[in-house]
Amino acid sequence: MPEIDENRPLPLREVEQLVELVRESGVGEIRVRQGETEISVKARPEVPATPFGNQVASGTQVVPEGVESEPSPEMDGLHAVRSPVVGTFYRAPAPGEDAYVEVGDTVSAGQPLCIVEAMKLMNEIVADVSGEVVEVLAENAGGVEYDQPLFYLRPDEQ
Amino acid sequence: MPEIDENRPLPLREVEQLVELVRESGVGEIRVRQGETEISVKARPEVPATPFGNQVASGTQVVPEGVESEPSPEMDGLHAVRSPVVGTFYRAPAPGEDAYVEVGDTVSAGQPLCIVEAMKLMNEIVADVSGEVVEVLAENAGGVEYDQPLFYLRPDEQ
Amino acid sequence: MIGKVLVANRGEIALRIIRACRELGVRSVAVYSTADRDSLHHELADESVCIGPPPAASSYLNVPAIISAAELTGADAVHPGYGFLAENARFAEICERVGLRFVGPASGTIARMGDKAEARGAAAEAGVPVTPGSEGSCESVDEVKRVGAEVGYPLVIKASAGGGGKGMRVVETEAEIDAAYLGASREAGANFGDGSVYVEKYLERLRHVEVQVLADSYGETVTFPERDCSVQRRYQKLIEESPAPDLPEDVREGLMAASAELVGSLDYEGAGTVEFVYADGEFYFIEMNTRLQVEHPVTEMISGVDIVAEQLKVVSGERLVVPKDALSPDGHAIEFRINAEDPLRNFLPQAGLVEVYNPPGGPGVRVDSHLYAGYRVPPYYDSLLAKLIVHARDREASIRRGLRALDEFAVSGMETTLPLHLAVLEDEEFRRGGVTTRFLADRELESEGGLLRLTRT
Amino acid sequence: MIGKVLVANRGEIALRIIRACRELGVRSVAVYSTADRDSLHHELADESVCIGPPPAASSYLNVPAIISAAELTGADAVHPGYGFLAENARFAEICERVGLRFVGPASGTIARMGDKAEARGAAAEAGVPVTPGSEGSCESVDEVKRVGAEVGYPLVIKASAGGGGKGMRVVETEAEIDAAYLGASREAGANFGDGSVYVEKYLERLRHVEVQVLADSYGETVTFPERDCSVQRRYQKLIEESPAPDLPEDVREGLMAASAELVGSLDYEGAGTVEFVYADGEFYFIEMNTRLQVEHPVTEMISGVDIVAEQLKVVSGERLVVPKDALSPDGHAIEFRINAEDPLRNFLPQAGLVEVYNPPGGPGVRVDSHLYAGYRVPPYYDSLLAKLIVHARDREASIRRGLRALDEFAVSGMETTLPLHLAVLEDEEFRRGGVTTRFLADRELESEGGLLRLTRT
Repeated sequence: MPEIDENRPLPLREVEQLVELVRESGVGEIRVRQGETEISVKARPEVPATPFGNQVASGTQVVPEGVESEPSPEMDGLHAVRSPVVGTFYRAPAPGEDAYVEVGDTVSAGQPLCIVEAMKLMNEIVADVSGEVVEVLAENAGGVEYDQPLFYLRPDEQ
Repeated sequence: MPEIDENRPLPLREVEQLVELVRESGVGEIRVRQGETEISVKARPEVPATPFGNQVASGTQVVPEGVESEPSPEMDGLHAVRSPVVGTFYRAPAPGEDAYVEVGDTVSAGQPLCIVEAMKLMNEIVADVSGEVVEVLAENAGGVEYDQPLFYLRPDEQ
Repeated sequence: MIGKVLVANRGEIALRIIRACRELGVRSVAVYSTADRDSLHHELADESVCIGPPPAASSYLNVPAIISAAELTGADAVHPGYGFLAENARFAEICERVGLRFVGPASGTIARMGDKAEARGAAAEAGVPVTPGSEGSCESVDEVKRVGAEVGYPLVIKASAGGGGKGMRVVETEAEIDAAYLGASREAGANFGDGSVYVEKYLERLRHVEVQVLADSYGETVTFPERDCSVQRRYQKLIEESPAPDLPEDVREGLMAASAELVGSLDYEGAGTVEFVYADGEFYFIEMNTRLQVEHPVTEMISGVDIVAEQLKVVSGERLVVPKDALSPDGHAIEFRINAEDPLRNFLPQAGLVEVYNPPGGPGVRVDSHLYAGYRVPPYYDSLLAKLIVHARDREASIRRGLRALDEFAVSGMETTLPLHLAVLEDEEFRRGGVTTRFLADRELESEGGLLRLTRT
Repeated sequence: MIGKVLVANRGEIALRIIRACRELGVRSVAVYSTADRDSLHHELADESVCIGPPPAASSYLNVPAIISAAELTGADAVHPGYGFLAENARFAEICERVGLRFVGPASGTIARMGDKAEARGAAAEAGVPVTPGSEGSCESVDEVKRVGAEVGYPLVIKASAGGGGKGMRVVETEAEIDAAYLGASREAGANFGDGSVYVEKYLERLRHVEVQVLADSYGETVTFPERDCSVQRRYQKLIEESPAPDLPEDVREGLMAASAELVGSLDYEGAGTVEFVYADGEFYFIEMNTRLQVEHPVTEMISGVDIVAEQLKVVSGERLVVPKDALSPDGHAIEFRINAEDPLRNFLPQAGLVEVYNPPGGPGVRVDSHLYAGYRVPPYYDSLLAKLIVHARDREASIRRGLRALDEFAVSGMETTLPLHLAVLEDEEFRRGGVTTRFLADRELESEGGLLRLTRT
């Protein structure tokens, strides 16, 4: 094996050129190898993700109470606490009482964050990590669906 | 392992030429390897080029008389003489006479190669370049469609 | 039964004919231009022949190439579809001469009904009401003025060989006649190679109604319940339905009887359509199309009769067998022409790659289309991408089914008339039924939150 | 009319219900599992709620989640489709309790007809012929032997709570009863949580025929012309048609009358199907499905009645309005279930990316499917990808239309039962009509030049 300069920068210019070529030409894939350098650029498979309906305004996808179904994914190291059931989201144990948590609070794993009521059953949702409450994503007394993010927590550094 | 000039730029010109060739020829993939250089260009997986029918055998695509509709593209510098009309292909001016040309003959531009008869009209097809007759692609007295290659010529060096 | 049919067309109608052939066990031959190498008609036919380069004049209108293809493949018959060579009497005559059965009436009938002035004469002779106007064509400005004095203004001057609004002028007063006559005659000459014109009283608020007919070679003729094709843009039909909404029963019977009379007088064979205008309780013959029409599925849906299959049976010399109950409408059907046109940019034709194609399904929905995801719409031919036909118990239910199906119809990669159709179905006057051919001209298209909406101007 | 319907299902049937809602102006709510985020039912409904992770037990069978979703979205009614919760009496009861209208009969009726032994009793009481066998369930081996002595062998032991061939044993002689009784009872217990079984005479060469019924809350019941669903594989229907080929008129009338009698005796509401076996000129009740069936479109095609729309009207308290002529078959219809299964590898279920999807179009073709190009078939649910239904003037024409449409049907990315259907349509015995439920079991599938072919074994 020859010695390779691991510190050599990636050939990004060439990659860009190949990307351009793939896009402009309409071909499906280009691979180039020269010595230790290998670049492969593939066109995106044409298949449409969710191409349907909604030429008529009535066909909008509504999650109950207009809560967003797919918020931006966990990033910046935030952790989402998601609803394990379909139901109504309550921030406090009972009407008139204080919310379990507020933005800025520090919570520990296992601490209750809210209730999701489903068929008269009160499901206490607990924090699955310790950390700071960064955002409350659902509306009090609003509907939430399965897997819907309810809170963003910033986990404690381990 | 030979020594490699890691600084040699990627062969983008050649890539471009191959891309062009893939697009024009309609082939699915071209791979070229030479020493340490390897280039592969794939056509975009046609959201199906021709995805249809033919679950039943009857749906075969038949060009009259079973002549191939899309023979391999011009390559190796060969030049295809194509039929400008739909009709019946005759290699000779009249039954019993000699064929206009045979494989191996040298023809000059403008020289008759065959007749394609359509609606009792005899269309003389002439060579559009000078060169050697390399292959006769259609069958005598068989049907040919528009644009069907009839002969491969190897053009004279200019 | 004939054994092999050459389909001298492309697009959805070629597919329609190939499907009918398959179901009858008749072999089909597709012809295609080099622009249509990836087309479904080429794929689904039993055999296919490339007949020329993209321009229609060199391929789908290329008579020698098509006749040669028929001879090479041993076809017994040629089905011309609509458009291209479908009403070309010379082509029909050549087919007759070379022993190919032409799916349609005799070339003489095509020629006779192709001359609009002569067709008016034939209708009048058969006792069918024609719009007041000239008898045959008008040879001079004076003749036009004489007709004007007789039937009153406004008048419309039309090309005898015409169609599609070409060589046509509306005149409001006698003073306008000189210029209009000259203009119409010149335009007719330029478009059809025949400058002769005729004159009719111009009816402003009218509906376009028409009667599908089928006739066999034994003199049997059937006439189907009328279609209403009043939703048009520049003389191009966009939506067709059957039966015509809100049409008095005696008018319906009158239309069917008049059509039977005319067709009976012609020694007709095959499918055809007798077109009328209807205004103020009266109907008048305007022309006859001696071929299959784009909107034939509307009639198929309410009658259960496969019109293309019947055409093939008739050309094979079989007798028509149409059950009596097929001749009174079963429910209501509406057809929407989905064109590759941008409704917001003056219906600019679109071409290019169809990225997504997912037609609607479910009950009462029929789609006739040559599209598939990955197909490239070539820029050379007409803009019809698909026909959506819905069928339900009554007009109200058909409209709701139409809305549902249009909404589901997924086509991406180019603009289409899908949103226009949704807008028409939301229009109150259309929903009431019985709109005139001015329906679209009287409205403006507005874009509102991604949807289109029609507003009366 | 109800205002909003929650559709407690997925796939093509969810789409079917959503389409009916749209056409009636009723809002629809889809529920979906996380495996169905890209599904069409989720896309096309007016609203949608994610109800759980992929396994059906946690999503489409998750009663609390579905009831919560209905409450959150303010739905008035729940349509269960078929499968999942469609015949779950407890679910229907919960709906009743929380004030949601369940699209189907009362929970008590579901429970009663869900017990196959009890259903036999109800049929016998209504004067409907049942297969000779036990009255109610058999509590012991001795009871089975007593029935055997009475009606003769072979016998079949079936699970009272059963379906789909589970908990079922055929016994040829008395000696086999002990083992079979134990096995059936254990299997029934394991599959349905209820080990009780009943016994019937085993009919070997039989056809499966069934009658679609619709009943409103005012006591009006209509019965439609019978469907024949004899082409089955391991008790799973593959092809259904209506009317049943070659069935004597008096048998047809008997089936419809018996079904009306049974349904009349039940205080029934909504859609249901009474299933019979037919052998040697006699028919016997086997069970009643108290729900919409997969094959309902076959009846829709020959009657023009939108059964799902009628279900929604009935649950809204409207009266059934079915025209008399809908009750005699208009032409012939056949349904093909296109499953994601590999016919050449023992019908191994397939999952994954649908690369190409282009359903057939043209006259007399209906497709009910949730597929689109780019859709991923999840591995968690049943394998039905699409239903192709063809309709034509008679059975012969339907078969030819079926061949044409199956041939055009383009699905790539996985193996499907499309080629199997083509093979069945080419089978001479099937073409003659009236095959028994052993049709497929008696044949071998062979691959020949890319096509499949059935050969009698």
